[in-house]
Amino acid sequence: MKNAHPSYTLLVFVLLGLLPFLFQDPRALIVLLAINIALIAKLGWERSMIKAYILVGGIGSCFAVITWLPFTNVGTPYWSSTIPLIHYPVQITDVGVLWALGMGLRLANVALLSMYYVFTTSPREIAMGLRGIGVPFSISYLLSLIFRFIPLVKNDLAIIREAQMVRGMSTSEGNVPERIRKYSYLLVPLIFNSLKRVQLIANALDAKGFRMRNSQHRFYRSKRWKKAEVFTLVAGVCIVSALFYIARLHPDHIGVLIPGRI
Amino acid sequence: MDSTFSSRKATKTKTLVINALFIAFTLAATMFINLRLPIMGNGGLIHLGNVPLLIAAFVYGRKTGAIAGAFGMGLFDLISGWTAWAPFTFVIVGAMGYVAGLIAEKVPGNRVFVYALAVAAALVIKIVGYYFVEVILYGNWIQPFGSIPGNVLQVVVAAVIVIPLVGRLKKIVGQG
Amino acid sequence: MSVVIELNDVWYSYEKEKLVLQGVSLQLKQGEFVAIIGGNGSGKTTLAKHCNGLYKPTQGTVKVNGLDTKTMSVAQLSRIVAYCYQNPDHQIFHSTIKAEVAFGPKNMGWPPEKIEQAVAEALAAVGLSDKGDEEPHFSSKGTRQKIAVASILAMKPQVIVLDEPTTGLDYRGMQEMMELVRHLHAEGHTIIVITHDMRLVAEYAQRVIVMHKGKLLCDGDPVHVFSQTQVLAAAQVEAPAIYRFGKAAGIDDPIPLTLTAMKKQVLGEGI
Amino acid sequence: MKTEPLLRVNGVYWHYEEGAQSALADIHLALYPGEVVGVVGPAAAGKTTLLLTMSGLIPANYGGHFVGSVESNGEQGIVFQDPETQFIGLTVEEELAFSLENAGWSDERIEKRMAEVLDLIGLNSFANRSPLELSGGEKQRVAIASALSHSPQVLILDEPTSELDPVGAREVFSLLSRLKREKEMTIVVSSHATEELAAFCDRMILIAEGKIVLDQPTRQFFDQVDVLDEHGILVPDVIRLYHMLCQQGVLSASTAGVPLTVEELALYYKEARLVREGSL
Ligand SMILES: Nc1ncnc2c1ncn2[C@@H]1O[C@H](COP(=O)(O)OP(=O)(O)OP(=O)(O)O)[C@@H](O)[C@H]1O
Ligand SMILES: Nc1ncnc2c1ncn2[C@@H]1O[C@H](COP(=O)(O)OP(=O)(O)OP(=O)(O)O)[C@@H](O)[C@H]1O
Ligand SMILES: [Mg+2]
Ligand SMILES: [Mg+2]
Repeated sequence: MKNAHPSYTLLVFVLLGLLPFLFQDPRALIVLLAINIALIAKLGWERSMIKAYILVGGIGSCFAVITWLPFTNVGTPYWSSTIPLIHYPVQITDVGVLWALGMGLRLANVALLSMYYVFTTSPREIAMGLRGIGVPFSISYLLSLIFRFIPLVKNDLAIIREAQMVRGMSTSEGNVPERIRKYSYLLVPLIFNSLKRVQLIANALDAKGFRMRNSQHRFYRSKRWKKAEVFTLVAGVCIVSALFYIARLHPDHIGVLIPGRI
Repeated sequence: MDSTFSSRKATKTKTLVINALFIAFTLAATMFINLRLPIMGNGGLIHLGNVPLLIAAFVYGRKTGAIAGAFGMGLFDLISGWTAWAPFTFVIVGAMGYVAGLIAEKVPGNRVFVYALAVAAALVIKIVGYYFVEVILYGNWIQPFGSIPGNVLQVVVAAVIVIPLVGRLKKIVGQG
Repeated sequence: MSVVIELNDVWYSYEKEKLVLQGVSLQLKQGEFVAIIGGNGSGKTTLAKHCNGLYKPTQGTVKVNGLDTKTMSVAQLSRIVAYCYQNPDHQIFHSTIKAEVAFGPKNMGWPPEKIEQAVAEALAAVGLSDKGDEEPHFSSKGTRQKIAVASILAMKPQVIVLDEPTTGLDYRGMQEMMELVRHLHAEGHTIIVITHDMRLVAEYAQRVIVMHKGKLLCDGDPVHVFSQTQVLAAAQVEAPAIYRFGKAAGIDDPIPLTLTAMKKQVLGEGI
Repeated sequence: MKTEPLLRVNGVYWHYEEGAQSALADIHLALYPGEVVGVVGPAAAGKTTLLLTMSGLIPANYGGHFVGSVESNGEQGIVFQDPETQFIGLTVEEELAFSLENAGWSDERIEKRMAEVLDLIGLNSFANRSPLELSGGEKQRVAIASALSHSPQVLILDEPTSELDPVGAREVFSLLSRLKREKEMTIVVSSHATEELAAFCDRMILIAEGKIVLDQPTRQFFDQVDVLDEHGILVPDVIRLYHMLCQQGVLSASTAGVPLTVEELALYYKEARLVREGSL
């Protein structure tokens, strides 16, 4: 993907990201996850991403499974009960188990794709990609600035935390309210420092001819669309549409457990 | 050419940079600073993403508040796998920032009271907004109640942190 | 003089491949005034942060007053070794200068009278007694730097580490800051200053440590260190102007490092 | 040299919206092609404000009250104190291309210009590195290159070396000297490091409380030790020593003016010794 048109990469990931929403069945989704993992393994993992993925994607998926489990009223119940007061039935059914697993896998899939895209695409490429599909320059530039700020913010936070540790404060001790109060101690220096930076960055941008509406701006070394890319995209859109038709609109649903649900 | 004039406070570029900064804050606070509690809904995630959102709304006004919320949390949803929520988050949290900022700007009176009012309004938007979104996404009317405690807690925690600081932050911002 | 801080073959790395400290051994004695110099990224800050346990060595030991830093928390160590950050804005967060300075002592769990006294003393030491109720964020950079120093002084540490305390200050601010440090030294504190300003090193330090790529390149009194031309060149530093003048003018060894010493030497030569 | 000025500041007053008093008052100055001007002053004197005004960022980018005018016959490039923060690109190349992209240059022109600029700062092999991974001096050189990439006539630098080690600072000043020598670049630089400015600048400006106190050729400027002391400006040790030695009769005041570098003073000193020894 390194030499691809940035908009192409963006759209490929959007298409891949749509696939998990076509299926509900964990069996279909696990196949999809395997394919995605294989694809990404081929493109090359990043160490830092694996950690983040396990944390965010993993925990998210587990909670998805837990939250969904008791709320499916379709299928044969293994266990059932009612919520007191409102008398709402909760039950664990065979379809419900599959459904919950499917939702967890759906999250795992989408998280994998989106995190991979963000971790391996530079803010500049994201901006170029968005520009290429018609997003205004100011918005695409805003996005690349955000990713420029995040490491600065993280770095500042680490120093501020240390600076408070050396004055005898420990962030790990204390009950929840106390820990919340400690976060507010981080905020003031963080914002004070960042705001100083804001003026400087705005100056640096303006001094280099940056303007919000700049029709003459063009990205250096921007790529041209290749025939193969256009072809792949068109084919991809067709495949996704076909799958949508088969899985969702056709009477003999593939990978759908409960019709009418997303 | 001899000229005498007063120039505007924030240029477009500076506004852009401030917006980017607060989106980054919101995104970073949602991703990196969170307490995970065993409460249902939203993955039991008590993150601090509402803190920068409220600061943006109270200190810089409704526009920055809306942008910080919409982009910051929307991006988080997009990245972290809650992608189906992202378009809704974009609208709901954007509206939270906008309304909180609007109330803080327009309502006169005791500041702490006004901010509390603004937070309450934001909270209502959040609860109602996500309730209906989740009804659609979950396909039932009860399950979405599960995320209400989490949502309330998130906003209340953020308010507890932010409200006492707003006055000072405003002064600091004025200086910078 | 007793040894306060002892580093024994200390190695450290933030990330796997890149070694930031590579076998540093060093003893700092009670009452010394030490300057750490070296190029950007040579490991000065990392070294200093080992002295108060903020970083623990990946290999080797750091002992403070004979105790291994691995067995102590940063909070415990910060009563002995205080570290003052390069940028005061990273640590100031209270709404009054007094509250800011009282933060450290409060964390120590001292009784209120003791805290009040410590704060008053610390503010007096940096000359901000009458500004206790002001908002720290609105004061000048020089004052903010002093607030940062006061806020660690209030914890009554034995050793004070100052990371580039004069960066961004004008000449007056710099002199005030260094006179404050000299005063603290005279009161018995052990001082470690990290700086890029060789004039200050020549003027104030008793002992100079030269760092380069995570290694201790040279350690000795300023006259000795600044005569090591090759070491200095390797470590990305250069001797103060007065010394370079002495060298270029062919003044006899030992070449003085400060204006006053040079004046004495030249006049004593009695041309 | 006395052709048309590149930049002229005519009676500028400037009051920041939030400021307690005017940050600049009655500033008049003209900058001629090829001049290298140093700006010194105590903290909060208005150095940064003056440079921002010369670059046009004040009043365009700040709120406040502006009187007077700044006439410029060309573009300015500006470099700020903290190199980390001012980087916009994630690689050196992106950083250098940014202003050219904004101007809508073609790939070939950008490529050519970038090669030139990289050559100028001597960091040819760094094009694809992240500017954040470089050493302090290299970072600041990249920042300078980035300000130079759209070929401005005037280069303005605000405390470019305050966070650098002595060698990094030297790298930056030797780059500036090259620009002065080879490109006849017009440069304005503020700093607290008067020793470096003395060796480098043709002309010095002392600003205090928003007003220009001194604006003179460097040698004359540093001869006014009393004025500099009064405003808390560090008089370089070389110049102090020179005055001391003159007072004590070790040196006789030179007709060429105060020495500005270690080498100059050493030369004076050696000459004086020869004269002494010869006369004995
Ligand atoms: N938090 C960190 N994570 C990763 N690497 C780091 C971190 N802090 C410092 N380093 C690296 O460690 C090395 C030594 O850094 P250190 O800050 O100790 O240098 P220094 O001598 O204090 O430099 P300076 O004069 O610029 O302050 C550098 O190469 C730096 O890039
Ligand atoms: N954005 C701003 N808003 C309001 N006042 C400002 C702003 N920037 C600077 N000032 C004030 O204008 C005056 C001149 O400041 P300036 O930054 O130009 O000084 P300086 O000479 O560059 O100082 P330093 O040596 O600290 O860099 C100061 O009194 C300062 O407080
Ligand atoms: Mg350091
Ligand atoms: Mg300045």
